Amino acid sequence: MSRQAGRGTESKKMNSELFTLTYGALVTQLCKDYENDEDVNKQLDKMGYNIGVRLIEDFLARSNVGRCHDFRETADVIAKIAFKMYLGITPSITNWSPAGDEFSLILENNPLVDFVELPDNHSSLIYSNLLCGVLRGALEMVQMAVDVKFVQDTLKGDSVTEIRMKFIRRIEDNLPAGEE
Amino acid sequence: MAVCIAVIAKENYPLYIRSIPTENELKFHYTVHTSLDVVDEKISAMGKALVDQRELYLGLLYPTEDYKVYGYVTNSKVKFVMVVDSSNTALRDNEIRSMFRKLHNSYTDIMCNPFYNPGDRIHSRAFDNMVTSMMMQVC
Amino acid sequence: MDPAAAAAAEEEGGEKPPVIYTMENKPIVTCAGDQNLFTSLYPTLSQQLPREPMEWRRSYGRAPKMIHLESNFVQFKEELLPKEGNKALLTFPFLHIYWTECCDTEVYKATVKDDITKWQNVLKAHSSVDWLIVVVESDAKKKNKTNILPRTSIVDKIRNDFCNKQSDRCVVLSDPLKDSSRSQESWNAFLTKLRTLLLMSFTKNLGKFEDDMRTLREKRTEPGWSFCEYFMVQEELAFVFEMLQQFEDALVQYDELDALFSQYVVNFGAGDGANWLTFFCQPVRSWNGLILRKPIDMEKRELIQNQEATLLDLRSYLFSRQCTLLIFLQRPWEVSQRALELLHNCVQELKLLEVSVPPGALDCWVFLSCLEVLQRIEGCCDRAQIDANVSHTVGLWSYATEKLKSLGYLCGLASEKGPNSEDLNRTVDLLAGLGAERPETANTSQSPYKKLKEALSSVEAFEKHYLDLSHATIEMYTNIGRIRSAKLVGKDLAEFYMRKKGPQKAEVYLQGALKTYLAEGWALLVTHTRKQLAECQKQLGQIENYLQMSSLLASDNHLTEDERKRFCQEILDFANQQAESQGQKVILSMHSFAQLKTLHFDPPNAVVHVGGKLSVELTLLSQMPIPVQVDQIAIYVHFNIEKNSYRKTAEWLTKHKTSNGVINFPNEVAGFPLSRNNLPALELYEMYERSPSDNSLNTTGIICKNVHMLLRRQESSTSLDIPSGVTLEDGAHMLKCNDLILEPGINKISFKTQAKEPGTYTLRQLCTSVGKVQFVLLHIYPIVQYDVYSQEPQLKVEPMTDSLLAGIPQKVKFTVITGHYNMKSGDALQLSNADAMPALYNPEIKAVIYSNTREKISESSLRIQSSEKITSISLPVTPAYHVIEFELEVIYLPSTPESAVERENTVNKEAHRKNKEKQKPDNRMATVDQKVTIDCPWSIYSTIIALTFCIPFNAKHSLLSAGKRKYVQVCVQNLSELCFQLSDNSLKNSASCADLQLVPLNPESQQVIYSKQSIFFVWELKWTKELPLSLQCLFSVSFCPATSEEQSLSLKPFTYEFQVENFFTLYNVKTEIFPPLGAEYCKTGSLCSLEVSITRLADLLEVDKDEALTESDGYCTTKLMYEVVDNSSNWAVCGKSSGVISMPVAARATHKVHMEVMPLFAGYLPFPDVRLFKYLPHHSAHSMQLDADSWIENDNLSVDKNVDDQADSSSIRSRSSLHSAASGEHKGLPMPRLQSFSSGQVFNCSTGMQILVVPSKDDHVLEVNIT
Amino acid sequence: MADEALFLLLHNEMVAGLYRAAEQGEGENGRCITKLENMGFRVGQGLIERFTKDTARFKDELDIMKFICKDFWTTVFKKQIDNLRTNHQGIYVLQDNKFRLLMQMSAGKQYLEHAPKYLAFTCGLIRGGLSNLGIKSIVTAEVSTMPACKFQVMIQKM
Repeated sequence: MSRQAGRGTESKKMNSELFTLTYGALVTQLCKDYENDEDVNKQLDKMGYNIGVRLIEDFLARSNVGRCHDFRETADVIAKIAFKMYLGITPSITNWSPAGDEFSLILENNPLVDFVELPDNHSSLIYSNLLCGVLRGALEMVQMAVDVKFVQDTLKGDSVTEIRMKFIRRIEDNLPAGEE
Repeated sequence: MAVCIAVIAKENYPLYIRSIPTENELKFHYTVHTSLDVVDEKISAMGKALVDQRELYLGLLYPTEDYKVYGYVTNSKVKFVMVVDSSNTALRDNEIRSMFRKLHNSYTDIMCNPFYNPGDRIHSRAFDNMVTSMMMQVC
Repeated sequence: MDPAAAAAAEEEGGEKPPVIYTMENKPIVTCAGDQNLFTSLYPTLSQQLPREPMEWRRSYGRAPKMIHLESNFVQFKEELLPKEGNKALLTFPFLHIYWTECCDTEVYKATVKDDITKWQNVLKAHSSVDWLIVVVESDAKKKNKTNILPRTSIVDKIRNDFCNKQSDRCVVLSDPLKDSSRSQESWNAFLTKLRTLLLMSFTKNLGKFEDDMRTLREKRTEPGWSFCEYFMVQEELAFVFEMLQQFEDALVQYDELDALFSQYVVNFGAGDGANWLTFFCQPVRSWNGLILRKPIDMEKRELIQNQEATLLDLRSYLFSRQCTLLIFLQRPWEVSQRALELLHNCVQELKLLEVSVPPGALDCWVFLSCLEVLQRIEGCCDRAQIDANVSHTVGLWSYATEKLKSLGYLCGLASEKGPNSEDLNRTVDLLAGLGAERPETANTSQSPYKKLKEALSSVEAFEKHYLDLSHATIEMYTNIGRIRSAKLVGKDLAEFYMRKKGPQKAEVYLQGALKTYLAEGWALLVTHTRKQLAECQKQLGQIENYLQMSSLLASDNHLTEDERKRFCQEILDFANQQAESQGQKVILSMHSFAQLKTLHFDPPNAVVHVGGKLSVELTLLSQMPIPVQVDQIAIYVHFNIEKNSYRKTAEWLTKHKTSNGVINFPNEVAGFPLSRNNLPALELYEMYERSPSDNSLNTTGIICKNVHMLLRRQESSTSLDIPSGVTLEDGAHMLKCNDLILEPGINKISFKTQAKEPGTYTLRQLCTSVGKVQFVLLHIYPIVQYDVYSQEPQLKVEPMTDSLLAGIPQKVKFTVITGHYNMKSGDALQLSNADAMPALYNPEIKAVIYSNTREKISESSLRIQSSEKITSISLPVTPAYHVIEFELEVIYLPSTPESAVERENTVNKEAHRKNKEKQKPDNRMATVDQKVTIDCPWSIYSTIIALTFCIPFNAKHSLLSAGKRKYVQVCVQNLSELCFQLSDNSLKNSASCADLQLVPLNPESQQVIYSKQSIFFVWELKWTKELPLSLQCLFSVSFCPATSEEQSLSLKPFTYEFQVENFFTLYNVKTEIFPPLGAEYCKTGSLCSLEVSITRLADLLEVDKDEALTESDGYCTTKLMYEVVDNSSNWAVCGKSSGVISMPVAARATHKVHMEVMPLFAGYLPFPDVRLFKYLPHHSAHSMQLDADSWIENDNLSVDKNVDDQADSSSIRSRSSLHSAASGEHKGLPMPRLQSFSSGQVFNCSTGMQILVVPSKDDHVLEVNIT
Repeated sequence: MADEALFLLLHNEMVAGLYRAAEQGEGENGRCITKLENMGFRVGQGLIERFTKDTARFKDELDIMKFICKDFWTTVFKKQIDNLRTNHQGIYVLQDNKFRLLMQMSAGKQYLEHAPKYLAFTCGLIRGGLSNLGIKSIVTAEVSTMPACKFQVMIQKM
């Protein structure tokens, strides 16, 4: 499977700076369009979500990952395949909640924030919030309602970037097309 | 070891200029500004040169009694000027080169910071630290 | 060197070192043996030797060179041979030649052989192997000899006596003085040999020398090692190369020495000093610059040789040699460049070695050296070359200038009041250090030495020289485009002038520099230069400029707080001085003093009515470091009246004008090159290009709409210096604000004004007055305006809904715009009542009062009194330019049937017609315009307002018959959008005739009629005796909006009046169709018989009384015409389709007509239609009042007289239609006429009947047709 | 190394997002085009700075345009510009027969009216790149059959 995923991605590799810079341009544009950071965060999450619901199809098509049996497996797929495939990084999975319904993705380096230096007047901006939206959107397409948020961010001076994911419930109704 | 490092915009106004605090800042501003004369000269000369000669490093712009002034110009016509103490004779050309490369890389990162507005004065911790390191660094 | 010289050399042979003039030097070759012989050959030899070049292959992989050899032939002496360990190369004999022309064996044996042997031994003793024996043969000599041996024998003897194995060391030169080919050959052979041996010797000996030198250099770490000694050795090598014209190699030697020395100095700086270096650390006592005019400066060389040289001596000597060689190599520009490096370097080295140097000494040395180098170069280049290479020399020029300047300052020559005693002493010392001028420059007028001496001699002399140099330098810099450098030199000059209290000279340079720095945005330089300029302007007494500059500096955050305060204080002091020149004020540009950030209007839309209050709030960012007491801030306002433009009317202004209220001003960044952001933004839009043919998209893309703007070249000549000639417009209109304090940073200042004349007011300039100083913002941009308007009072009455419906109470909105009129108590609107439209008084009506900008002000209840004639609404007390709004309920009542409704109905009908023409659906509501006359308190004239009401219903009636029984049907259609409840409908016969009953067949209960719905009501007419020809009926139904619960009683019902005429049935028409005899059914294509029976139902009646009636002895008949028409063309009528019959006027009289018809189709076919007309004979009078329909019939008859004609009806119709066009002529001619019965007089009891027709076998085709 | 799919989705969402915002009031869509173009501009500036970090100094304008068509385009869209034309008067036409950002939409004229918003960003990209190399320009675009499209560069003589 990973092999196939590998082959799938080879052809699709591209200059990561283009992506990083484009994302940067988007964020700053939003900062111009909306007066306060909270709105920007919301907007980013929303856009991420829209990307996520489309991305999942690409993902399922290229990495023939089957249906995940539990949240832990999902976590693995996200970290080891999805992140690798799309951002070329492999975050580590940590701090499982005892209930096993909550975990953290630790990103040593986050390609979105290469070059970024947050100005002081954007202290409450969650720069990479798009990622949360993407994860949320993608998982929703495979019947998983999750809550995703940044709890640490190197941009804010934390040593690592940490994304916290919490499983909320299975969505039983309306299977979207293109699902398994 | 560099006593003054400056980044100068296409339009020749300073984007960033810092000199070692012990020295009189104004003097360096004058030195760097004047050095632009030679930079212009070299660039226009360079234009006619062959491809392999069109390198970004401009070499020694001019020596003064106390300082040596070196220059470098990016393809985006941004100039780096570095002032080195003349007494610091140990410093070799290729070391200067590598320092300019470091500057250039660091500047490129600045340009890629979405919150930086190209053409504005540079205010960046990362850049400051890099410059400081070049001023501390003993050769 | 001729033999004489050789002799000379011989005499002074013992002394050393020999004087060296490198250029004259040639490699030494000794000559032994027959001196006279040699002397005779010398001229040829010395001239032949250099003729041909020879390739010199060299050791250490150095590139081979072609060399023209020359040499210096001296008589052989033992002393010439170097002793062991001799380092001299110039004096080294590279080759030894023995000359003989002996041709006599005896003589050879006796003398020559011993002589050669002695010579050889000496050579061996000095282990010198570079020798050659030349045997010269001449026939002349042989002549007088008797015992002749073969020539060769002597040579052979010598060869085997001396040259074992290297026989080539002995060569023959035959008849050298003859001009024969033979002698030529031998010469060539000899010369080649000579050259080869010389080069071999060079290679060998130089190689050896270099090896020794290298080993010596390796020893340099050893304690005893001396740089100077080594210097001498390597220079020896350099000399030799120079001697051989190998300047490159020579230069290399000096460069190596240079590098070596520099390295030592650096190491010394790094800590490990070599003891020999200490020689060079002796304090500097003489600083008489470089000397480049002699190829070798022997004095300095000796100093080095004797290890007494100072660092400067060494450097000077070294450079002078490098210079010489570079000039031999035609590289003068390298000289200048190296010189600059050298000078800088020496200064550094002295610092590094901590050599004590008297103040100014170095400056002298550098100054002299610069000029020396420049003069040396000028000495060997022509003007053109020099001008072309200014960029190489200008550095030296400015360096010299710089140094002279510092000397001048040092010696107090640049001060206002010349040098003081101590300055003079210093000068003397400095001059002493120069020593005496050197002989070689002594007689050149412009020698550096003289220049310096003179420059230091007096204030004036110094100024002259300094200015000359400066100007020269500036000019050069400018010529090669190094403007910045030029400006910098200019600034030094300015400083100098300032010290000399010559500000007027300084100013231009400072201004020039400032311009450059501003244009390129170098803040610190700008600040610094401004400070200097300020001082300069102060001295020049340019008050305005000085104050402006001070304000710039006071607002400059590159200065310390105190400095800024100082400059600010300068302004304030001037502003507050009670000078007698009270009159004229100083006007300065404001941008440095304070910046206009925002401007805020109240009312926010910046629109006020005459007399209204307007307030403007400015946000000023004061750039001064301290609070400033301001006497007045004024806004100069420009007023203009734009009367006849709609955009200035109250309506437009109050409604449309944008009401953001806050104007933001771009903050101009001082001292920043605007070139960056002077481009207007691109105006990009999506582009859709459709194909002209079909409208489909052809091309899409993105276009830029302001290309022309962008492609225009912007010259960014945005100089930020003070706008000259700041002037104030004389503002008749001004907004003022007095006595306030501008705190540093943000200040809010508000202005209040009362609007006077209507028009547009533009805020043009802003002026802050501080004592005598006024800071002016010349143009307030973006443009800021406010508008003042005046307005007539006005009354508007408009329905709340889009259309008013008649008959139900509805709200009407009254809007009173007070305009310039003040509503006093007692002011009221007087509505003259129209009884068709009473105003319904509702006690809890409230009037709302708004400001003209639609803000709600208050609410007050209205008093309304209605007399039968007038309703008066007393308005609340309201100031001018307000709006009073209230709603009044009115109802429109169609008062009397005739008046309103009928009229309207007819109107309505016409409406219908029109609509039909316009092909519009017939659902237009009838409308009534109801006029109301209102008297307004502000005007003597009364306002007339028309309200338009729509009648929600539209009624139609129709008469229905069933045999003799009669029914009236009324159809009511609801045209409005609302839905109503209909109740107690009724139909009355207005002309009361007792025995007529209208029996309603309708549900009693209420009915709801929805929008656009129609409802039908039916009544049966019942009567006993004969009835009048026409009945007047009045239909009425009461209605109320289905929504509204409360059944408001006041509602009048909807009425509809109509009349029915001749409704009594006279004839009954019955039609029957029979299949052909024997057939069960009618068949398509086969004839059937049609029987029409017409039956009279009543005896003679009023209605029958007309021309159709013929009476004879009480027995009446009337003429009728029948016609069988089949519009659906199912039937083909065969034979007469129409005919005239005379009918007895008596009940139950019947007339039957038979004819044949053929069904064209199978299936249930409707019966053909049978029509009945009155047939009036032609002799009748009044043929005029005929209605359109019968006219055509008539016409058609008139065309073909005999109606009995066999033509089938269709053909008739066709003809009629054909001729109806021309019908006009026939109008009114007396001829038979047809008159149709009014509906209901004829009852066709078989309408709608059908008969089954079966298809005939054979016409299959027809079959197909139908289905 | 990021993945292309992600970039394409991001770009699409940028377009969609902006137009969505525009519908909800703020700014008519003329602004949208401009915003996209501005974003592209900024990205172009950054990219060119990186891409030219280690290249020799350019000889002239044409030299630069070639760089844009070859190296720049290849790094960004993984193919070269198919055809570059110029009138030597400061106008250049760059033709890409398979423009990456139009590839997702079906070829031909079907979605032609949507094309412009997918070109704006790239127009900016080019303009930004050039401006950072000291060439002020105006870049417009044109499509008649997708996925082929033309970019026209008008150089502003300084």
